[in-house]
Amino acid sequence: MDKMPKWADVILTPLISLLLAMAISALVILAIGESPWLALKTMVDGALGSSYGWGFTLYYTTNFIFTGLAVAVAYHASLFNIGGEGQAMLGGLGVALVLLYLPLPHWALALPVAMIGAAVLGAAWALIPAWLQAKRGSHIVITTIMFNFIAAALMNYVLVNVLRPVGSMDPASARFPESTHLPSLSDLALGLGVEWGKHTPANVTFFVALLACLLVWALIWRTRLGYEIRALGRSEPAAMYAGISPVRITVVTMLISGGLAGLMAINNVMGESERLVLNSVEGAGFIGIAVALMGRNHPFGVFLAALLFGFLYQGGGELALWTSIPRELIIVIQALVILFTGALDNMVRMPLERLFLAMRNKRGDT
Amino acid sequence: MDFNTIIQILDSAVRLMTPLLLACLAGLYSERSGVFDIGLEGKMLMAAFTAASVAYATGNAWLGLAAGIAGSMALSLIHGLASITFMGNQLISGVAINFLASGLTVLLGQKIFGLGGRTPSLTGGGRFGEITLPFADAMRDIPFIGPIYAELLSGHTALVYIAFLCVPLTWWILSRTRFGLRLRAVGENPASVDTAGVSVTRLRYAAIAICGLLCGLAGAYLATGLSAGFVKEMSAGRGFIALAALIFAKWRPWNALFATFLFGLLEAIANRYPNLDLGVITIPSMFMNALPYILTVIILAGFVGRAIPPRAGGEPYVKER
Amino acid sequence: MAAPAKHAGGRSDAAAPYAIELRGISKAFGAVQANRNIDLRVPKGSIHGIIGENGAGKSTLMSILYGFYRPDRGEILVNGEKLTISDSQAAIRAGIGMVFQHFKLVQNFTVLENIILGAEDGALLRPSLAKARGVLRDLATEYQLNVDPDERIEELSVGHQQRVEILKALYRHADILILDEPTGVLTPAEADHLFRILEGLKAEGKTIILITHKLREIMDITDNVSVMRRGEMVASVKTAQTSPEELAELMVGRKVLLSVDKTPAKPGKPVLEVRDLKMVDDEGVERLRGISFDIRAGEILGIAGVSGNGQTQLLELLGGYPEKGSKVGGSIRMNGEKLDLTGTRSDAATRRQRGIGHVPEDRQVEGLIMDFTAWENVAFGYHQEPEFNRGFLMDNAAIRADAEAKMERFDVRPRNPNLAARNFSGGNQQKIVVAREIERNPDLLLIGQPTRGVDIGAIEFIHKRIVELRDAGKAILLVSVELDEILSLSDRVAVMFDGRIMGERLPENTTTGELGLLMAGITDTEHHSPDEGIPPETQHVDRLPEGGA
Amino acid sequence: DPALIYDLGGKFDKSFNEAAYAGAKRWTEETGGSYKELEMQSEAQREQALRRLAETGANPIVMTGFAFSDVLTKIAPDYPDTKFAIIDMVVDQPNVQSVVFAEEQGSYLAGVMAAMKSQSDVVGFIGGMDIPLIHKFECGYAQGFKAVKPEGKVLVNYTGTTPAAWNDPVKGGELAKAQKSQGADVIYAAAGGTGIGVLQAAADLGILSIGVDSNQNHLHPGQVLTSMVKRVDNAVYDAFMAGTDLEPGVRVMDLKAEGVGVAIDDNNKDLVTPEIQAAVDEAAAKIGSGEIMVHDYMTDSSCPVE
Ligand SMILES: Nc1ncnc2c1ncn2[C@@H]1O[C@H](COP(=O)(O)OP(=O)(O)OP(=O)(O)O)[C@@H](O)[C@H]1O
Ligand SMILES: Nc1ncnc2c1ncn2[C@@H]1O[C@H](COP(=O)(O)OP(=O)(O)OP(=O)(O)O)[C@@H](O)[C@H]1O
Ligand SMILES: [Mg+2]
Ligand SMILES: [Mg+2]
Repeated sequence: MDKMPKWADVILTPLISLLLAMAISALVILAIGESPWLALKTMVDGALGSSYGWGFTLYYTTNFIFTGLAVAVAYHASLFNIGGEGQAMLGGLGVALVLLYLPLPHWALALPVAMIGAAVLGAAWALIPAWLQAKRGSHIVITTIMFNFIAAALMNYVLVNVLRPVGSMDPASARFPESTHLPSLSDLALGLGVEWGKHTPANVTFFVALLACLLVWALIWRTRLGYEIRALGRSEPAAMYAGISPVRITVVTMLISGGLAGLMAINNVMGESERLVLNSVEGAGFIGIAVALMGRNHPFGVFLAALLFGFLYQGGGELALWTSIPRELIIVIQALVILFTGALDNMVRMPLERLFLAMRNKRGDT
Repeated sequence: MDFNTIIQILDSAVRLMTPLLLACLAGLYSERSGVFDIGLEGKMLMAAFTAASVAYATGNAWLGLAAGIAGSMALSLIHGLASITFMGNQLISGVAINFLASGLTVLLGQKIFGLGGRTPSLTGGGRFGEITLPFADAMRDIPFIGPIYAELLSGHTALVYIAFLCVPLTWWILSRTRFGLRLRAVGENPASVDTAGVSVTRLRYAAIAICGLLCGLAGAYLATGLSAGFVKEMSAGRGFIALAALIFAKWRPWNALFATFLFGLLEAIANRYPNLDLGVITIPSMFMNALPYILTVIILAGFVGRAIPPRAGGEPYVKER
Repeated sequence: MAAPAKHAGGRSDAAAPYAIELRGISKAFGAVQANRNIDLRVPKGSIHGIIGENGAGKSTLMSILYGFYRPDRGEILVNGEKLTISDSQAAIRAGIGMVFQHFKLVQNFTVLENIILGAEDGALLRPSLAKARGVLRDLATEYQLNVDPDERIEELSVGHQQRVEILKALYRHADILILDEPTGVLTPAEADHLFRILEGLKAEGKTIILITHKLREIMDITDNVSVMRRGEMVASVKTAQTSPEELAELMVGRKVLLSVDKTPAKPGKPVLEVRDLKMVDDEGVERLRGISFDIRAGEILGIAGVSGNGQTQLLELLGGYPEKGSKVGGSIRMNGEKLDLTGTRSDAATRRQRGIGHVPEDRQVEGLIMDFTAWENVAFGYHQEPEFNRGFLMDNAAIRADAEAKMERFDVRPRNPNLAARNFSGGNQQKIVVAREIERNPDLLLIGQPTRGVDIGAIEFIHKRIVELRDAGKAILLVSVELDEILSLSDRVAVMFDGRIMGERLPENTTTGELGLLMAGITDTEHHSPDEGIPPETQHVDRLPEGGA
Repeated sequence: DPALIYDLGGKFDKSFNEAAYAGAKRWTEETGGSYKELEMQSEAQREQALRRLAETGANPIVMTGFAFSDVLTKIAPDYPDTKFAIIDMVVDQPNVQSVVFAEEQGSYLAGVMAAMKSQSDVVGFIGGMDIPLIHKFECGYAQGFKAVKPEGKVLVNYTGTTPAAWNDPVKGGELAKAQKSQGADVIYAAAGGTGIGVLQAAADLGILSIGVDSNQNHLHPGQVLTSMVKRVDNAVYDAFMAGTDLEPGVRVMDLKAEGVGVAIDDNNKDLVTPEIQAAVDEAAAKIGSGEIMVHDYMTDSSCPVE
């Protein structure tokens, strides 16, 4: 029997935690001599107050969905993939190579091909850590950390020495051909006759991300592979007993995880910048860790957490852009949100549970 | 490569490994007690900031060190609250602490000093000076031993010697003292400690307090030993490398010394030979920069077996669900 | 349930207070009322048994007494003195020691380190260790509790681990010793040895509380016995004034058949033929040294033996998942066809397809995923089967329906397929595993420790199913450390020792004594010297000839 | 009002964003005017920031950093009435002024000074990341150095490959020590916040350093040989002064235009001997007259001297 109703656990607890995080954030804002009210208003307006804000919020959300899913999938197999950053970088390389060197006449064709490019290189970057973990027992946390650094070096080299157009100062690839540009959500809305989110980077990849959530959900809870992934994650001896090969599942899971991280490149590299720039991932791989953990490694949770972080990212960006509040405040707010909703959640849950139990007992008595 | 070069590279390796070693030992205490800590980076950064700020304000590096420890400990306390008292997810708490430090240091720095998160440069007593060991100058000219003593062993800041002393000290505490026994036990099987009548909570708090202390030393060394002030994000991923070294070291103090030395050495070599000319091709600087990481993976794959973490690590001690 | 608690040992002439008196203890875990208004009195210097079904609240009650949990209500009196036992430290100070059902030992510590943990004298270890070594030596001779103080716990057999737990309590000067299902993991010889020790302790005036599922033990050794059901204390009686049948009925609330009812076997053609099976593990230790046997359709081959003599490896090898890095030799035929021993076709999934079902020895580590729901666990190992899949996806509805049916047939309680496995009691967890494996109607069923830690109601049930499967013409390999179980279920008994089969007997023509000797590596044909190749955990058996007699 | 957008490094990067800020501040102090300023938070915001500024009527809009070129090319035509200025990159649009600096020329002078000051004939260069812009500095420096000491040696290190490379004074200091141990006695740092560590270490080691972008001579008076200043402040100041009349086209800020140069002030005047001063003046004159052609790494991604 549960101690409290499910809705209280999944909605009430995070909500109260979020409020606590906001309250502390307000204190921090006061402490640096700014107005919390103004900050909140700017953030909400900037991120959710207009189709324009939504256009950005959803763009960031899309990034975080992919990196969050990547961490979540691996987590189900008890693999802590810290390498989303590097895998997403490589995904970007995959997109760039495909779009620059293959003649792709239309985005509808370019999208799936680029997705393959992104997923394959992202997965490839996860393959070595996966294989080392499965075969040699090298701890995946170390190897994926190392592979992030190696990926950064590789991107640095490739962009400066291989993909950079001659004479360009910018360590970035050439622009992708016009024909491969993904329609933005505002284009799509315009197609429906609605003016929505003009000049915002959110693009069709958002739908790909939603689809990915759905597919990951189905993978984890509806397929044999997902069943085996979860079984291995919970108990390796039991997996062996059931005829599940730890090596195969470890490698396959990491390939999926790396592929998902790589797919993020569809959004930022193909959809937004339309060329590959240095540091295109901008830490989304690390935010993915927070997103996955906060989303309890469930695709729907990941979606919600990604939306929250998309909001914070965009709202925070607006805050830093248009007020005198330094942008680091956002990092602090993010930290507090992660802390209260993710790590200190029991601080709220425990008293709530007691409350519900007391209520139930009272009802039971009368 | 002549003898002198080797000494210089080793000397550099010693400096580079010191913050890693301190952070690695910090993580060791925490994780041996069963509390995983991916917030080493954040604690180090916070300590660097508070140490530099106070050292600047007082002109005294030791006061700065105390402040560094305090800053780092404050974050440790948050980690303890989340992962011990409220039985939250230790990884999430660590991630949050990294974000918190990264944001707060700049926010406070900007508020106090108005230099975009930097502290003003430290001078004189605000920094840890280099300690010249006795007779270092006199011995300098003795062949072989002279350079080793005078160049390699002598001439580091106090924190380097403290860091190196921490290794045998940690080993001794863990293996020879009551506290160490209990600490190891609580990381392996907290129920055994609990049923033996010892408080799991108190032990784990003690462990993360030590973790905070050592991270404080590491951060203070970055800001007031190796450089002269705080620059935003100056920990530059060292906390994560320390974490990797900790796993590499299989959570053991002497191994930690070796693992962090390896990282320091590889970085020192990469610094010394930024473009390795192999005759046929010249390895570009990017790959020399990444060399320590590449070699780590290779060593890990080839020579180091499975690392088994403390059995109760990462799990809060929950008696009643 | 309405049975009023009659209090045994409540002699009003006793001037001495009770060693333990519990009054109105209640404890809830969230919505689960584990203990409800419990009274218990344990006279000084007695052995007091506590019995009850799985999940009745026995462990919880004892954990409260030991300060591991805090009661919601009620009071505790130790030697007549009212105490607040807020943590184990307080319990230890009151002279209470406890051996938990799941040992609380640090696996990679030495025996000595485990003993002194929490009871060190001073900040440095060296003096404590030296002192403990001495005390340990004394205790060892006094109570025949031999263990190597420098051995690591993970290297010890469970029996020896239990000794460490007892030593831990004695080292802390416990006058009141609680043992929670101590014999669940012991061989009969080890159990007898334990009881001898307990009697010795009692003679010294110590008080002992013993939780067990084995009524024979209750009858043999206790002075009084209390029965728990669904969180309540339903009876407390003098052992001398009751019978196993009455206790069983008090416990379960219905009549229980305490012995297995079976007809003679009608063996058919050989199903499993094992020839010269050998295995060397990762560290180069020879675990199986050439095992050969047959099992025919419609018979149960029981394998007796002290745990750690290769039974686990044998089961794992037959089940298709030998330890990583091990080397295997010999041959296995199933229904006349050779089974692959290496390569991808030697895995557990393939074995299942060949018609081998397997109830593993450790249900919580191997047999179940504790965080999975009951219905997910019912498909575990068979999740690839076509009937559980619809194309690419798993057919969860079908699995759930199947699970409900199996839980119904096996009377798994609570009958809630959505509950996580860890929330079922040990007996019900075992029923889930047994249901899963038996209901597939395998040609060969491997079954290890089928009733370890399971209450008598469930034991009766599981035994019945095993016999039914045999009568349906299937082959069964039963591995158990319970000689009673082996003798009552098997059609033939083989004894394993040190990776070999020491001999085979018919249950009707042998005794526990004879089997005990075989288990110690002594055969009637060749009396080879016991010092070569005997695992340390069996050595005490030699010194205890009465262990089987 | 005019507006200024800083690149990702942020306003206080101790480098050229900070120099841009200095220019804007000077303009405010002198004219009493006000301006809008933005710090970029992420790549995706570039377009957003530009458009929003343009839509709120800011004019001219100045942005620092080559990374804006791509976006600016795209949006400049949408706001024909707004003037833009971009620093460090050429954007060919009728309403855009592209300000490019001849860092190689300033670095050449720094190289000349380093060569004349060096006793070991070994000097060092520490760059933030191994990217073309930084090679431009390195190559100019090496040319100046070799012009004086053709047999001398330039040691080159790059800090890293992640954004942390610009904020790692510890590594900067360690690289300086490594170069010193290989004989370098003057080290030129073009590495943002990392450079602070280089200058610090050089001062501690008793060797000389050369600052970059803004005048960093004051950080360690008497121990910083000079700073290769890149007058981003002037570019911003000029653009702000020009207001809506900002001239489109390419504006080359070279030595002649005083866009780059070596800083000589009270802090380093004792280090700069008359001979050095003379050599610098001579080289500057020759560069100005075209007698010395300092090779620009950007033109062919290679450097004539090693
Ligand atoms: N730590 C716990 N948290 C939550 N509930 C628990 C916990 N321990 C026990 N319970 C609940 O309390 C009830 C009583 O459990 P307890 O362990 O006391 O049973 P038991 O009589 O020892 O059973 P067994 O014979 O299987 O050992 C169980 O049914 C279980 O639901
Ligand atoms: N943390 C817990 N949360 C919920 N129920 C628990 C918990 N710990 C134990 N239980 C329940 O308490 C009861 C007794 O558990 P216990 O730990 O005594 O093991 P057990 O069920 O007797 O298993 P075994 O027979 O294998 O020893 C079971 O119903 C078990 O599911
Ligand atoms: Mg129990
Ligand atoms: Mg039990």
